[in-house]
Amino acid sequence: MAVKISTLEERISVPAEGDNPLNTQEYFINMGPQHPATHGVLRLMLKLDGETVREVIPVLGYIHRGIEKIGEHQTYRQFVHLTDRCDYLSAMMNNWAVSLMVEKAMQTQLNDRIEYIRTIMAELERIQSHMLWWGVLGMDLGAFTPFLYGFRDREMITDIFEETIGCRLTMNYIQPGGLMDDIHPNFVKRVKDVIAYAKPKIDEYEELLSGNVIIQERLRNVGTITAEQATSLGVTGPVLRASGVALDLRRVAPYGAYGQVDFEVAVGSVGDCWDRYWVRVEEIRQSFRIIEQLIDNIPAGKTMLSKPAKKIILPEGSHYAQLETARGILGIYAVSDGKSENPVRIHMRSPNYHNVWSVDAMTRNARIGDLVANISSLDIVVPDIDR
Amino acid sequence: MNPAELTHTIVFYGLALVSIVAALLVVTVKRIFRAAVALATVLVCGAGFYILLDYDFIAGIQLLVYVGGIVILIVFAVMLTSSLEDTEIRPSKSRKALGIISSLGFLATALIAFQSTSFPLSAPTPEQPSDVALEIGRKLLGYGSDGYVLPFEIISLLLLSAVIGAIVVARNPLKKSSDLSGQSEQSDGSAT
Amino acid sequence: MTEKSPQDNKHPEKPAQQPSTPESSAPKPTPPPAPAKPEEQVEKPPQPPELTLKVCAAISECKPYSAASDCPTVEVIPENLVKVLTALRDNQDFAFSMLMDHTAVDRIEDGKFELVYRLYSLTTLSMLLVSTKIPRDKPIIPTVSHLWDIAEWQEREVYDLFGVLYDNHPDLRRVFLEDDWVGFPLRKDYKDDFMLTLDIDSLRE
Amino acid sequence: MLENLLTHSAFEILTLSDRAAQALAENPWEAAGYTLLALGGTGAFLSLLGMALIYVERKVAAHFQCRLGPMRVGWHGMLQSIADALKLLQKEDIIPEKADKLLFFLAPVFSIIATVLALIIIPMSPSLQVVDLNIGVIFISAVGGFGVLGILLAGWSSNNKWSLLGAMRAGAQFISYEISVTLSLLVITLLAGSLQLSEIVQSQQDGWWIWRGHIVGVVAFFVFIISSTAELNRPPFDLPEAESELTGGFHTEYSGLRFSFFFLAEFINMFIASALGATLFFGGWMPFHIGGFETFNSIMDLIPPGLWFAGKTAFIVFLMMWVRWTFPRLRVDQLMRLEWKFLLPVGFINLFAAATIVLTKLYFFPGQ
Repeated sequence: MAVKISTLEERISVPAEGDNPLNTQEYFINMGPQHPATHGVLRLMLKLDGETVREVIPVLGYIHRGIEKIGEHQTYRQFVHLTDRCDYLSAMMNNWAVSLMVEKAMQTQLNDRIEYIRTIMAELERIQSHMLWWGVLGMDLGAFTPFLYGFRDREMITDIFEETIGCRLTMNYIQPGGLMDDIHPNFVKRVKDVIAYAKPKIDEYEELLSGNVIIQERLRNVGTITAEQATSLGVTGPVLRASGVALDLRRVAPYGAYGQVDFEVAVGSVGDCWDRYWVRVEEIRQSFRIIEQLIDNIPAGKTMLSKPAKKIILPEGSHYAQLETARGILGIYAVSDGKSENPVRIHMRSPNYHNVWSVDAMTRNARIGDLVANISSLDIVVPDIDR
Repeated sequence: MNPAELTHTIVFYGLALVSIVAALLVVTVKRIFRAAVALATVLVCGAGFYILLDYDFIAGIQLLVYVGGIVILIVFAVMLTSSLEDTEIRPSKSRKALGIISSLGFLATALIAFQSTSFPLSAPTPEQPSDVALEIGRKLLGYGSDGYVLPFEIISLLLLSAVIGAIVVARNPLKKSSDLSGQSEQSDGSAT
Repeated sequence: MTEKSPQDNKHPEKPAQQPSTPESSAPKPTPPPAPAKPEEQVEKPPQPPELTLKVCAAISECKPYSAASDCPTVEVIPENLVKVLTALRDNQDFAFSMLMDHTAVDRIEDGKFELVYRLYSLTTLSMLLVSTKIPRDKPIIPTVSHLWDIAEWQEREVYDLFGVLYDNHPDLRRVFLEDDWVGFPLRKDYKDDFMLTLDIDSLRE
Repeated sequence: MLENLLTHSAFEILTLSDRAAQALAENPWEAAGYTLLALGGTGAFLSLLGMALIYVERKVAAHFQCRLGPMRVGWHGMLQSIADALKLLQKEDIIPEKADKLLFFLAPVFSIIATVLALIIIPMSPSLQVVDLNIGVIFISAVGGFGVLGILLAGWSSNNKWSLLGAMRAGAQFISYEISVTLSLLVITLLAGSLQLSEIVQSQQDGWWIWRGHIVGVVAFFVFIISSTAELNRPPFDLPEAESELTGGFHTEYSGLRFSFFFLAEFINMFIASALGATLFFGGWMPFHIGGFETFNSIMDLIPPGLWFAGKTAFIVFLMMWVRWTFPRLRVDQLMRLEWKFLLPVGFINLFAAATIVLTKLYFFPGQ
């Protein structure tokens, strides 16, 4: 068996032109790593035929920090602090995934207060993440105004986070065995204020963007992936649900307080950008609904297990836990030798890494403008792709 | 010579100089894109001459059709052609000889024509230029002895067939590529 | 499971695949007073989980995983990998239509790489881990990228970080590191010039 | 002379070029003075207007987005544009190594020249016009080609594929939408019976064409606004720049002074398009008149024509800004479809309708 290892250079060498002199020349062009539409340092090699995109080759690694390697030299509690800077828009959900894995392995029982607060925080974060995405989608499609609207409303939620946690983006609040600290006394009131303020804003968003004929033209039947394609491509989260697969871990494998609340899972049917768009907008509404059900009933109790263990040593064997972040399923896979505080191997099943590859299937033979819409509708966060 | 005539003369020679230099550049410059720009300059100078002769309408049409249309199309075609930017055009010897012969022939024809035509020095004062446009319109669409509607229609037929031919030629490769890739080509009316 | 669409969504609602029963695939810490849904606790370490037994019964090439794992796990030898995974994907009883994750573990003490394939079924909502071990000095395994599209890139990641070679892979190429990078960083014996070694004495000087 | 510029007794038309031509026979120095005044005036007007428009655009955008916009430099940020201009002038002038340096240098010059050429024939008030060409409408269309030539050169000479794509888009877009602009200009030409801008203004003494030409006028106005927005490369038709697609398109590689040329040209072109729209459809500096209502008309005449012109132009400028900060961008094939499958047929039908209306005199006040 001889395995052929290719390089990027070979990959992008343009084959000789065909015999038809009217055939235009295909050429490769770099989109990124510094490009306004790639949301960070994602680099795409585009094979273009004029305006038509023949192939998209994502080139990753510009923000690869070797978090999995670093994780092998850290305790689980330390590793939590690395995860929040992967998918920085789902920072707490990343923390939660590690905590979930540890708690599952240690068979820790948590009280309801912890679960409720975790759930509320995660949903707040989902809302702010989707709001940011909503604004950025507008900007990618050439409308700058939604960007500022999205940011304005997101600010109110980050203010709440700041009050309780002390920071606004890369938050470390959820820890194995509980929470870093109790919620701020103002927390409940402010969350209610935000719900009262932001819920009508969703309708305003719909008026500004969703009803716009150009947005409809730009999103409908653009970047369609069927349910079969989506499952085979391993996409998760809103992208998968937009294709008609109702896989939402909050519903099919409830964790936290999700088993106790009533909400609907938004599912699309066509799998185009428009479905991905409204699935997320609908998720904002459903997240508000979840928070509304929980916010008044946060039970009393401790926010940390009575005595946090000094050392967390997981039992020998492999452990896995997964949850639904704003972008899809985040899984934490850890292999422990049962002796050391450090994992033998820790691996993050990153939703963005799995989602980003579908951009090629979505964009073949579409225009550059569609490519931008597709990237935007995938809602990728590059540090989570590279880890 | 009164100041008005003086300005007139100065402007004329200025334009003439610029257009001769630019015309030489069109044929001598190696990079085809620069040649296109020089060509645009020549055409603009042509418009300038028309304005000096008070033929404002012709000048406007010259700018509209040649600079706004033809030069842009040439530039566009240059952009679409692949890798012309670096190739220096080095014609073969026989081609050079042919070129010299044909340009000499053209020069001779022009000189003979110049010699055999008597240029009336006291040209009749041009009509009110806005009426010129009116008159051109009348002639172009008029029939009878002084009308040009027949040639006008023939030219439009020719252009129509050229446009349809261009669309047919341009469509073929598109079809093939959309057959190869299962996804349907999005229809567009992009410039053909 | 409910779906909701805005009124102007022109597409008829027909989810292609829809999970029906909210069975717990990832057992979770259930809060003690949980009135909504009593969850069955999965706690039987010595006996392999039911799914493992079912898979092993249906596909003879599999055997239960020898080491400890918190999820149903089967073990196969590398030669049978493609066959087993194809069967698991196409068998209607299992229908593991999603390759949720694929990664490797460097078992340096055994001189092996353990490759794990995490399959997920959208019909039964169950998860299965397929594990196979290949020697560290000859890390070649057939690709499964023809079964699941995503496997192409998951395998590229494993190649990039572990140096596992995938036979018949359409585009085996580094994914995070540059093409001329030497070595495979997630191997336990990986060393390079930039790695931080904690030599405090030299730092003090 | 100053009185002449400000008053408008009987709407006497006297452009700077006319004055220069008249003076040339008697006193060449006076003619030279007028020429200098025209050149300097245009230059000063261009830069001041450009800065003002940039300030206004930023303020309008800010208020659409629920924020304040520039507030620090001067009262409500009035001097922000000057600060920006100074910053742009000080910036390092970068020319890409493999660029065609001559063309790279020429491209912004082409753009700004086209803008100046278009600016000089706009009649801003009866005596505030530099040249009054009798082929004004054709001239405006013709010099537009110059501007797009600048964009094409910029895209080509940068030696950057994104720039080239932007330039190609600009070229295709300009050639396509130029047809619609011309078709809507022709409607007014038909109604007014002249190509000369000042005569078109004069022809609206009994009312502006947008209501005198009723349906035809309104349709032509909308076709004009849409297609001239496209020609100006303003959102939702900003595909040649398309920041999120082409990273800035044709001006990706430009910086400093050269970039400011493009920037200035873009904003002045917006003014020119608005002024042209105001001139053709809203009567330019002509006050709001209704044929036959002499008293009403004379009351309207109390407002100076310069103000009328400025007000109408400002209205269209605001319209364009409003559209820009509301709509997302079209895709390149949708852009072409809009032109070739919608605007072009509408424009042709409208032109036929206009011809019919002119022949049957079915528009309002056909008396003159």
